[in-house]
Amino acid sequence: MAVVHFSTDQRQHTGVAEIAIEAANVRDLVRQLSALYPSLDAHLVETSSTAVAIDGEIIPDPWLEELTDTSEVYLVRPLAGG
Amino acid sequence: MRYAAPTTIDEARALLAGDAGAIVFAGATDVVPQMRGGRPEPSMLIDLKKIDRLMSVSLDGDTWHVGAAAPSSALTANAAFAAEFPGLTEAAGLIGSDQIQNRSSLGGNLCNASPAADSVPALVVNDAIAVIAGSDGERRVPVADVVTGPGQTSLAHDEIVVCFELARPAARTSDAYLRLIPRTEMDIAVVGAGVRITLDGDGAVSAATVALGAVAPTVVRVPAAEAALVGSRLDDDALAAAADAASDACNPIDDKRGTISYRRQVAGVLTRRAAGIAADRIRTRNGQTSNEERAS
Amino acid sequence: MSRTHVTCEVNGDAVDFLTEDGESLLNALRDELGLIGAKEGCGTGDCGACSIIMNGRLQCSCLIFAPEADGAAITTCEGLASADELHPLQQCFLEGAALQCGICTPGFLIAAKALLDENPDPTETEVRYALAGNLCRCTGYDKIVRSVLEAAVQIRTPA
Amino acid sequence: MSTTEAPANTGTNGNGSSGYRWVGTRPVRHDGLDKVAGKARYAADLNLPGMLYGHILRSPHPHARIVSIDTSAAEAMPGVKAVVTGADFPEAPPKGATRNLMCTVIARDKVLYSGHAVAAVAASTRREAKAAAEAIEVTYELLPHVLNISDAMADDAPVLHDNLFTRGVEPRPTEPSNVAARTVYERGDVEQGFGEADIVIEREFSTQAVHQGYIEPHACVVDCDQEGKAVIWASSQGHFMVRSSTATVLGWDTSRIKVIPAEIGGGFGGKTTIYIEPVAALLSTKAGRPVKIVMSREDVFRATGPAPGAIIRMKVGARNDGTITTAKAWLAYENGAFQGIAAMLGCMCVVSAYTLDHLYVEGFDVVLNRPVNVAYRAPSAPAAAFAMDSVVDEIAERVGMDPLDLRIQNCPSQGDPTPYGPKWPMIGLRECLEAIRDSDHYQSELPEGQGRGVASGFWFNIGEASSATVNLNENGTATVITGSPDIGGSRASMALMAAEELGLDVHLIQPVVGDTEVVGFTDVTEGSRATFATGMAVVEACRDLKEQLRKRAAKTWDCDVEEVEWVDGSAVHGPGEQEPLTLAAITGNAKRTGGPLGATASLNARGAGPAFSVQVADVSVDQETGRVTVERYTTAQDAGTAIHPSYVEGQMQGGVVQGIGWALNEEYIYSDDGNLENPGFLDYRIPVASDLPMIETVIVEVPNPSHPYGVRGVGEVGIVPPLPVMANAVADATGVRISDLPLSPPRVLEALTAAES
Repeated sequence: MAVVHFSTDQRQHTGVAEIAIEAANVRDLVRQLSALYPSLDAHLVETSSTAVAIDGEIIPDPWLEELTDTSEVYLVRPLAGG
Repeated sequence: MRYAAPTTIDEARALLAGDAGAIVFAGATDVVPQMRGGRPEPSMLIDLKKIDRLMSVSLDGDTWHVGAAAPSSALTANAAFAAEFPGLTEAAGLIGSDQIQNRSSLGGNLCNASPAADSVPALVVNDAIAVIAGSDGERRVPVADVVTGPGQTSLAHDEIVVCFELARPAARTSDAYLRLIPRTEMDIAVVGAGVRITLDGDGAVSAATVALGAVAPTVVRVPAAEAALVGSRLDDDALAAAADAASDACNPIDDKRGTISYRRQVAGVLTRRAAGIAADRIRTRNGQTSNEERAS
Repeated sequence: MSRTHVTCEVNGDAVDFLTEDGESLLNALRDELGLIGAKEGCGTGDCGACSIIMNGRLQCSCLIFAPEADGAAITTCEGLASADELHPLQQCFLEGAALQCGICTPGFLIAAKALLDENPDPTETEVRYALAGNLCRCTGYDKIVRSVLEAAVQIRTPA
Repeated sequence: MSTTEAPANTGTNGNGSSGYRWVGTRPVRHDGLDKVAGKARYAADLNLPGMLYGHILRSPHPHARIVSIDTSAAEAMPGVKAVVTGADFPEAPPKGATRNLMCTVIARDKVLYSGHAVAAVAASTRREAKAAAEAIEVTYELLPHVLNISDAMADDAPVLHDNLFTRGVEPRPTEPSNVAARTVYERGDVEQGFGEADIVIEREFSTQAVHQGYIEPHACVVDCDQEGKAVIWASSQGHFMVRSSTATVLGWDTSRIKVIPAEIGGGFGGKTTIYIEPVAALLSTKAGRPVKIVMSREDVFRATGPAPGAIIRMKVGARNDGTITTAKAWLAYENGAFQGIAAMLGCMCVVSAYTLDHLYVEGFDVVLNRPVNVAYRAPSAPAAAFAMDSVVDEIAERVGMDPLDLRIQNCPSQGDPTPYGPKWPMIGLRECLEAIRDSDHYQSELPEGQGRGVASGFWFNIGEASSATVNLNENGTATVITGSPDIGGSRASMALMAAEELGLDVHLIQPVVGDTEVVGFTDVTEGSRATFATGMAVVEACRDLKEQLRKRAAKTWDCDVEEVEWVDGSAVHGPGEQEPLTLAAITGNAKRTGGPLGATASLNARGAGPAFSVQVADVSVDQETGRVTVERYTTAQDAGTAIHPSYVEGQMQGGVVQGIGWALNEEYIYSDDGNLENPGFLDYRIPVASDLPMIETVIVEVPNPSHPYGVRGVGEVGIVPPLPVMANAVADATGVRISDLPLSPPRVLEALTAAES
């Protein structure tokens, strides 16, 4: 199962630091998280945390990004660079 | 806005007299940035570079005449002039890039009346005289008396600085000019210090002039520093006293380029260093002379 | 604003144009003559991107009023190459990767030409000071300085 | 070129060991000739028949309500064809990124910084446009303003946006403030960590806002027709970004807009957004004529950029053996007039070059009455590195270790956790540290009277979306069309990768930057992504083409495609019964085997691969005036694989020199009344040629496994280490540690004087 790690402010909505979830892709994962933590969605929108870091890589548009049993997931803001 | 390029001083003066909104220029290295920065557009731009006398650099007897509109590069390229006024030549050669030095002039540097003008302290220590053409003919004014405040001069609207007169330096005399800028080039002086020294046959200072730029509304001549140097052999105590006197003579402001305390401190440092350079130049020159004498 | 008819020589060609009196030579070159090599980076003589050689002297064309050019001989970046051969500076800039965005390149080439015309064998320090009036924000100047030094060698010792 | 006495650039660029034929070579760039001949067309170089000149009127006040704008006098002036104000633009949403963009392009009810665009005029000449713009009468109701972080965070500070409530704070604030967001990253227990540490060092640092300083001011020409179509010629870091942003600001459908990329005269992040295109588009629509807007240098400084200033408090704990265990950081970054993510990025970067057991990083994004931040090369990382690597140097001093050895001892590698959570992929930090340690520079004795400083720097790098089309021409040449503007030699990189794939001479490949209607969507060039991501699209298209070429050869030979291999630019018959067919032979025969050959690839590039750089400098300091001179400088950077080593070195050197400028002399100086006092290159002091030595480079190549050639972006990270490198070198030279940038002569002398007394 993929493990989702929550940041300090996200924990205020999840109550836990991490959770293991069986999900095929990020869309599926986010759907399950929304069901588990109803206030998390609004928080993610509010903080523009629309990107996901999977196994160390920050992916700006991760909707269909596949997850594996060993995936390590963080919900983050997309980056900007120069 | 009209452009005019008179070929005589009288013609230029007549144009000026006939148009209260007219200005004269040589390199326009200050005029153009000021116009972009919001300075009201003049009604006429009078280009002085077509007037031969304003463009020439010549030695007439014991007096050098430096045309007010001659570009800085005309000085730096003039080996005879540079040998006699290395400090003034350096000052002219510090004004901006090569591109700027091919346009900037001593007359423009003076009449722009910036407290930070590099060539003004160097002109002042050499007792330069500004020759000014006006309605009553020409008058001769010490350079130090031309600028009355930031952006202000004692010139009437229809007066034009024609040239600078510089007496050839006495024996065993040299000058130096140093400035502090954050970069190596392209900046406006945070502090500038000009020094001219005369050494007697024994190596003691028989005459000295010291002038500072960018530390007061106008160039500052520092008699106390001069007094500290005269009679000395430029020993550490004398140099330190001159430096302190220079620092004390400052009346600077805090601005984007430097602070009051920084300007004071560095004015002393540069005065001391410039005095040392001027003295070294005399010693080296005399050393070279004697070497040449030996060779011949 | 008054307009002046200016006749001059640019890159060896006799040209003439009509200009507003307060217009910069830079704008006249670009807009009236279509010579876009000289660029405006600042308009105040601080960046050198508009460098030209007028009557043998390296200058910022943004500081020159266009009527001043009457009777003058002007070289711009466009005048460096011949029909079939680049100037050694241009060739060395290409081979030495001395340009990234390229906006400052025409100004650097002109300033470097002015230097080498006067001093065919400059030291690195002399090159750096001669080019201090030209700003480049991309390269850190390293490859520009190297390329000018290499061009100096090539000009001194033609193949 | 080995004619100079300056140290040569060394590197490990891959040509020899990699086995590549083209990748790693240094051909003359394809767009080079136009650029040295003065023929390359930047946006300001374009003139169209009937074109008007636009001029934008800007606020002289840092914070004011716009009471009224009277354009009647301006409209009546000679040559004036159109006037626009904020009222001519669609209403902006109440908050969010779209509002920020719309209100940056033109102010609505309030101006939020001196230089904020208020109105614009199009007229027949520049002079007429400027005169008319100045004749627009704007009535302002002045509001109190804030210019620095401390003032903006104060309880009684004037508030810029009455609907801005700090996020990241629970419970959510009920009063608006200038603190847009709070970001926290934590791991372990810092109090425990400090308790167990042998050494704890706590310092506060500050850096000033700086500008990207590209030499080309923003420029565009926009031609709108009567059917509502707009063609925009713009100098930008991404013309698809210009299209979408212009459409957003104007409320237009993107299909109305075509953007043609002009050459770009430097960006460094500063041209990843727009300022003038929608204004020109509206003026052009009103006037029915093309409109050109070129910013003045003064406007560039007053109204674009900058990179933010920051205040950073660091507390770091270490053991006597040099192991850094714990860090607590408090970071506040200027955001400019609208909220951004500067502090968040700073939080992610601040301790990235170190492994730590205990970590608490807290960041604050602060709005104030300055122009809104735009990215500048590795945004936020330089200030963060300045703080951390200054403290790390002090730790090395305290424990008596070589500063590079200490960094090597504490450096993360693959699998270690990043400060923001996820684990590091394969990274080349250790290799960069070792490269500097082993460099001729670091091994050389430090000249008398000088100081030496080292530091490391991190930046993420970004992938994003790219497209490429590769067409094979009938004569056996190829055209490579991408959507990434060529800022610093990327055309050459694209051509080199295509040459390698196809086995074609790089000079037979014509790289083209296509407009928004000829190539697929491509994200803005940021995050060091062009050679990585767009290069990946080029490679993918070329691989598609190679398949097609094999099939054509099979058709020609009437054999099974499995029997055909592509070797060195030719189809080779595996069983050996046929003479190889060159690419030119196949394309020349293409109509008979199925038609022209071309391929397109569009992708989301994954695996950009973090970038690290380690640098060393020797400096001398004039103890009486505080002037710092850089005597020698060497930079090592992990490029993954250097496609065109000369332009990799160029990115490294350029980044270093920008960082040196930031460290030594560059800064925004505001007057108390909120106006920028140094909006020009005279007093905004970017380094000049005579300020610098050669910048020696060591290209480290730890191939990025996510890219077909191992490319890692090289554009940004070079700017990160110079800030701490300079501070550490000055400290070594003088014995005095300065924690506020820039290290300008007055500041250095003040610190030296204070240390003496």
